[in-house]
Amino acid sequence: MRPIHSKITEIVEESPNVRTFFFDTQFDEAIPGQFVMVWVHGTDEVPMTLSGKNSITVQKVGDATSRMFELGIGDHMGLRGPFGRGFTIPGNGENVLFIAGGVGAAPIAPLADIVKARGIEGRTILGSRCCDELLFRERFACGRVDITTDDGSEGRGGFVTDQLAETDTSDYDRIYVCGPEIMMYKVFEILKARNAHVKAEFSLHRYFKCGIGVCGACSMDPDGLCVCRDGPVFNGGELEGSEFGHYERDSSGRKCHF
Amino acid sequence: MRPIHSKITEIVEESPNVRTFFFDTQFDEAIPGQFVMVWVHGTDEVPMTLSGKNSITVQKVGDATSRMFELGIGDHMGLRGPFGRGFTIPGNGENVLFIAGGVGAAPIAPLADIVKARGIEGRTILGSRCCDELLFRERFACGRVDITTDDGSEGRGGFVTDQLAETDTSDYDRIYVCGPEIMMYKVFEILKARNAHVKAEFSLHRYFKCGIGVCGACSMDPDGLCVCRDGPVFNGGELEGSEFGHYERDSSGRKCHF
Amino acid sequence: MKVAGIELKNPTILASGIMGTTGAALARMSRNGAGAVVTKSIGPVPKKGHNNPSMVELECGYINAMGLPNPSYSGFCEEIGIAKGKMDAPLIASIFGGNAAEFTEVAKGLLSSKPDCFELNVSCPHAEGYGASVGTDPDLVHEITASVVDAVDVPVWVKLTPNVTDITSIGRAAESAGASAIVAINTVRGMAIDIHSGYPILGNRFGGLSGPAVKPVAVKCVYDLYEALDVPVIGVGGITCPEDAIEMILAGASAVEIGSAVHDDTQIFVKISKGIDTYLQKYGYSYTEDITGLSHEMI
Amino acid sequence: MKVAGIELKNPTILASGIMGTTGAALARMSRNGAGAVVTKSIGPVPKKGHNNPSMVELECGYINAMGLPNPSYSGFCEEIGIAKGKMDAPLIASIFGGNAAEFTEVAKGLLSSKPDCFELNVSCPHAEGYGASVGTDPDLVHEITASVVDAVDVPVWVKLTPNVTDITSIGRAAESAGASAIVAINTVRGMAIDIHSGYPILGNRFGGLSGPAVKPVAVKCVYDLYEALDVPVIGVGGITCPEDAIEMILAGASAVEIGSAVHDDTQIFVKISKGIDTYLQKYGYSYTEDITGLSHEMI
Ligand SMILES: Cc1cc2nc3c(=O)[nH]c(=O)nc-3n(C[C@H](O)[C@H](O)[C@H](O)COP(=O)(O)OP(=O)(O)OC[C@H]3O[C@@H](n4cnc5c(N)ncnc54)[C@H](O)[C@@H]3O)c2cc1C
Ligand SMILES: Cc1cc2nc3c(=O)[nH]c(=O)nc-3n(C[C@H](O)[C@H](O)[C@H](O)COP(=O)(O)OP(=O)(O)OC[C@H]3O[C@@H](n4cnc5c(N)ncnc54)[C@H](O)[C@@H]3O)c2cc1C
Ligand SMILES: Cc1cc2nc3c(=O)[nH]c(=O)nc-3n(C[C@H](O)[C@H](O)[C@H](O)COP(=O)(O)O)c2cc1C
Ligand SMILES: Cc1cc2nc3c(=O)[nH]c(=O)nc-3n(C[C@H](O)[C@H](O)[C@H](O)COP(=O)(O)O)c2cc1C
Ligand code: FES
Ligand code: FES
Repeated sequence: MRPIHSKITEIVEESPNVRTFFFDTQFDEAIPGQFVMVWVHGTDEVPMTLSGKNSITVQKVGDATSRMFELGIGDHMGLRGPFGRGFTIPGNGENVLFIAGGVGAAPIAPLADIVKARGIEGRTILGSRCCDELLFRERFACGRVDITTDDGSEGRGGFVTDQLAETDTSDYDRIYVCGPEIMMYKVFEILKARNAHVKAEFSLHRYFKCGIGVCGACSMDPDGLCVCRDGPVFNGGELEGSEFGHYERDSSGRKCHF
Repeated sequence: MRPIHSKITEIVEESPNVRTFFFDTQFDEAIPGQFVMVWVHGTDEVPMTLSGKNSITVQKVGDATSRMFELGIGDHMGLRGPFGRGFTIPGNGENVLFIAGGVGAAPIAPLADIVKARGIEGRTILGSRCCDELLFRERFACGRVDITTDDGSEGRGGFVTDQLAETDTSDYDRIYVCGPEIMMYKVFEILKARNAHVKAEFSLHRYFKCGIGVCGACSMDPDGLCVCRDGPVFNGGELEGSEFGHYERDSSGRKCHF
Repeated sequence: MKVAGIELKNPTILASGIMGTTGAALARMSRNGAGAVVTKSIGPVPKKGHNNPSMVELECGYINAMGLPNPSYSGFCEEIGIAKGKMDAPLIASIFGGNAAEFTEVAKGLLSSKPDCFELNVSCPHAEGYGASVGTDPDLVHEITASVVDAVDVPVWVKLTPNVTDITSIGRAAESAGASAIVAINTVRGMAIDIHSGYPILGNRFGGLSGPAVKPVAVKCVYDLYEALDVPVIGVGGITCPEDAIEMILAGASAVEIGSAVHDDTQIFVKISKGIDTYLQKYGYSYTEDITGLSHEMI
Repeated sequence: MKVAGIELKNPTILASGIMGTTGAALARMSRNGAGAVVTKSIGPVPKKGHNNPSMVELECGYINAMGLPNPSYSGFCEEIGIAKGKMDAPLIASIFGGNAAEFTEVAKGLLSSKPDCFELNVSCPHAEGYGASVGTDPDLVHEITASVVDAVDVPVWVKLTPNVTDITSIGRAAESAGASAIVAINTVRGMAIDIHSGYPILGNRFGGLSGPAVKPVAVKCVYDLYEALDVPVIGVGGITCPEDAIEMILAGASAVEIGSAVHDDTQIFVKISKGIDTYLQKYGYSYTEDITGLSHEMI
């Protein structure tokens, strides 16, 4: 598919460095965890999770994201997608635990919306660096929310992993995780020690070029799975013994260790 | 579409110069009067009416048709189609008249099959040069058949037009005509004089290249209609004032008068 | 709209070799909304063309090798006269020859029928000694173009083949010889084989690809020619809908020619020219020329 | 089957630039049935490639301009080692450079990782100074090929661009310089423009067309090269099913490479090699080589 020319219909400033852009293009079939390639004309095209059927939630980090922050309502971006494998939608009787750090709340929030709409109980551990950056806390209204901030400005001071260490995960049928890779890997290790990683799903990031599973830029060791196509969501079992938590590759294909 | 590689499953010698080839490829959706482009590998591709869902009936006249006559059961030709506009299928209460000359019986016979299967009454005037060349007489079993032969070897001596001149066409709702263009044009003139040409349909021949309405090789004056696409079947009304009966074009596009 | 010396009724033009064998067919395409029509390519002597199959629809386009069938200029003058009598859209006579003298002979031979413009076919990829056989050599293209420009008093367009290492060098040769416009592209060299019989499908064994498959190739050629030349570029290749035409215009086309798409819809010209108007209105432009080459400015 | 100096497990080969960035990905494609795998093209220094969009699916194919991203030969040796450790299919190292010296430097730099063969990319249509910039000049292609052939002790294949006036002259240059096989084709120069924003879609503005749209072009190139050369031809371009592969083989290919079709099906290699076997059986042949170039005999 060619990029769909999409008009920005609304912009929500979530925090100084994070904005949600709503579009006149709606991806009704999208599954939480799936992403779109977002073309910022004249700059770059970058992957972004759908934080809703017609929205992306963007942290300003570099060229493309900074250019996005210069756009206003009525401006356009090109959207291709939805691509990739999303999260497994929980069954009606299942207990779920959400673990989200920073802008990692973006792919988890639409899952929380579903869980809430279905009346299932879903517990959340939501972390960020400081209270300003707690993303989508109001969308995790499907159950208890434990907040952690690195600087202690709200909730528990520390990391989501500190909270997780004290949480009994045996109650949960499914655990959904997204955040910086270091955080996700620590979560993975805790769960693994409890043999609970196989009921957890992690949404990964790698450098994407094609975004459609052809070029191989995003393939992971040792199985050569593509994050853009076979992921970005992987079951914890699939990640065992992989590069996850250890290294990724830059746009030239060189390894960069975390 | 690419030509469908089709195996000859049966060959019926209709007369010394006419054979029917049956194939393992069946054109179930074909309407009587529609044609296929028949590719004789290494020789040429030529248009042939479907004389049945999986058959063509070929008169040997030149390169491609002679090559076909060298082929046997188990040999292959390539078939593309069905193409073009076929005859209007008569309604159940309608009286029909078939006028066929020589190998022109090929497109008419499948119509007679339909008429017979429906139990409608259909009258036929079937002509040829001599009794050996009367094609498909047994398929016109849906009503009275008047036979004419140029040499008088069977039926009435003379042309189908002689028979037609004595036939009251006002009884018929639809008249279907196929044969050499000179014959069809004479039929057209007789019917026109009776103002009956508008209930007649004629299946025309022109030199085809593409067979799919693009190249223009088969376009007719003065409206630029393509015999391969807008025809080969035309209503008598559409042919009024046209080149029909006067000239056709050769493969270089030059006019050849009849 | 005035483009490259002639007054088009709209920016959609019937491409050469499609419904262009008779005056009646050309007039029909004009009735169907073509802003101008190009004739089948006409040469010095009558030609029957290659054996069939001469055109086959493939998975994402068409392949053809007609072999430039034509009744020669003397046989075709009458058809141009008929077409001109039946329509008011301009008629562009496509011509071919093996060298400058033949091209000029054909052009002069058709002059009496008063075509509004000539299009020089130096680009047919499957006619030995004609078309691309001459059109891959910038010097020959220069000589042919200059000779025809000299011999006629109407604009001369030159139609190029994409089957060259550098299309802009051929375009420059034609421009410097006095071409009023460059038309790009003719078909892309290609071939299809029937795997069951083992035979190449076309009577000529290979031919030229047209239709959707070649649009990205055409867009790139038009883009490059627009950048390299001062004369207008006419875009052709794979246009089947208004969006395709607009893409070609944004790449640099002043008008577009439409060929294979006539297969799916003989009313394609009306649809596309209306679609272009709708686009212009939606984005607040007045004329096609306002968006010609616009993609070059988007950086 | 032995083709051009290497022992393929079957006639389907992973094409360069597809899933070829890591040893793990190459080994995965081998598990998925590839008879051999070609690496992403590797150059003398690390390269990030062009900005995104770098690959987009179009109406009947794909357009890409990756810009030859690669970690350089020193960064890539490890990946070749990993791939070779995980699979027994042969590994073909695709390499590029701006001139003979660079090509040779890269080839030598990779030798320690023991690739089974080199494929010289003189054909990428969208990397300034590399690929087709060198591959359109027969003399340069000769020099580069000869230099690499001289420096290595494994077969050297040369991959050509279709974006030239005469691909056979380039093929002959490579053959006479000692190439063990010619691979054809790399992508066809093309471009797509987003009509709403007016921007060319690729970050590099233009790129190369692959997938179904280019198959007829590839078949024709393979057909011509088969006729012109004595060394085997490897066919690539638009193969998505067994029928496509067979068409390419009948045109003259000794084996085929498959690129874009991995998008629709990562198991494509098994499917196609099984399909070729079924065809051979059906028509009473024993080996792929029995049908290589067969269409040339059908007259
Ligand atoms: C599946 C997936 C989903 C994502 N979802 C979100 C999201 O919902 N919200 C969000 O803010 N961010 C998300 N990201 C990260 C986002 O893609 C990067 O932040 C963005 O690409 C940065 O672009 P830039 O031009 O501003 O930065 P640059 O200046 O180009 O680079 C900064 C960093 O951004 C990353 N990056 C740049 N280009 C790419 C690329 N093509 N592919 C992957 N990473 C890249 C690299 O790590 C790079 O070091 C997601 C990434 C992936 C892979
Ligand atoms: C719509 C249509 C349906 C037809 N149906 C039948 C049929 O059912 N049975 C039958 O015997 N014949 C049919 N014909 C006529 C048949 O196509 C020609 O007899 C055949 O093409 C002769 O080919 P050849 O190579 O043997 O002859 P050639 O030696 O090539 O030429 C002999 C004559 O055949 C005609 N012819 C040759 N090539 C073509 C072509 N490509 N298109 C049209 N005419 C051509 C020309 O009039 C030519 O003068 C049909 C023609 C058309 C247009
Ligand atoms: C059946 C057919 C015949 C053609 N004949 C000619 C011709 O005589 N002269 C010419 O310049 N181009 C000829 N062409 C090329 C077209 O004019 C056009 O350049 C090409 O088909 C690409 O456009 P399209 O994709 O819209 O068909 C022919 C194309 C086809 C399909
Ligand atoms: C995303 C992508 C990247 C490519 N990278 C390379 C490359 O690095 N080196 C190369 O020789 N060819 C490269 N190619 C060209 C392919 O190897 C192949 O020649 C072309 O895509 C045609 O085959 P296909 O239609 O099967 O994809 C690339 C193609 C694509 C689609
Ligand atoms: S980004 Fe190309 S395969 Fe994932
Ligand atoms: S044969 Fe080409 S239009 Fe009829």
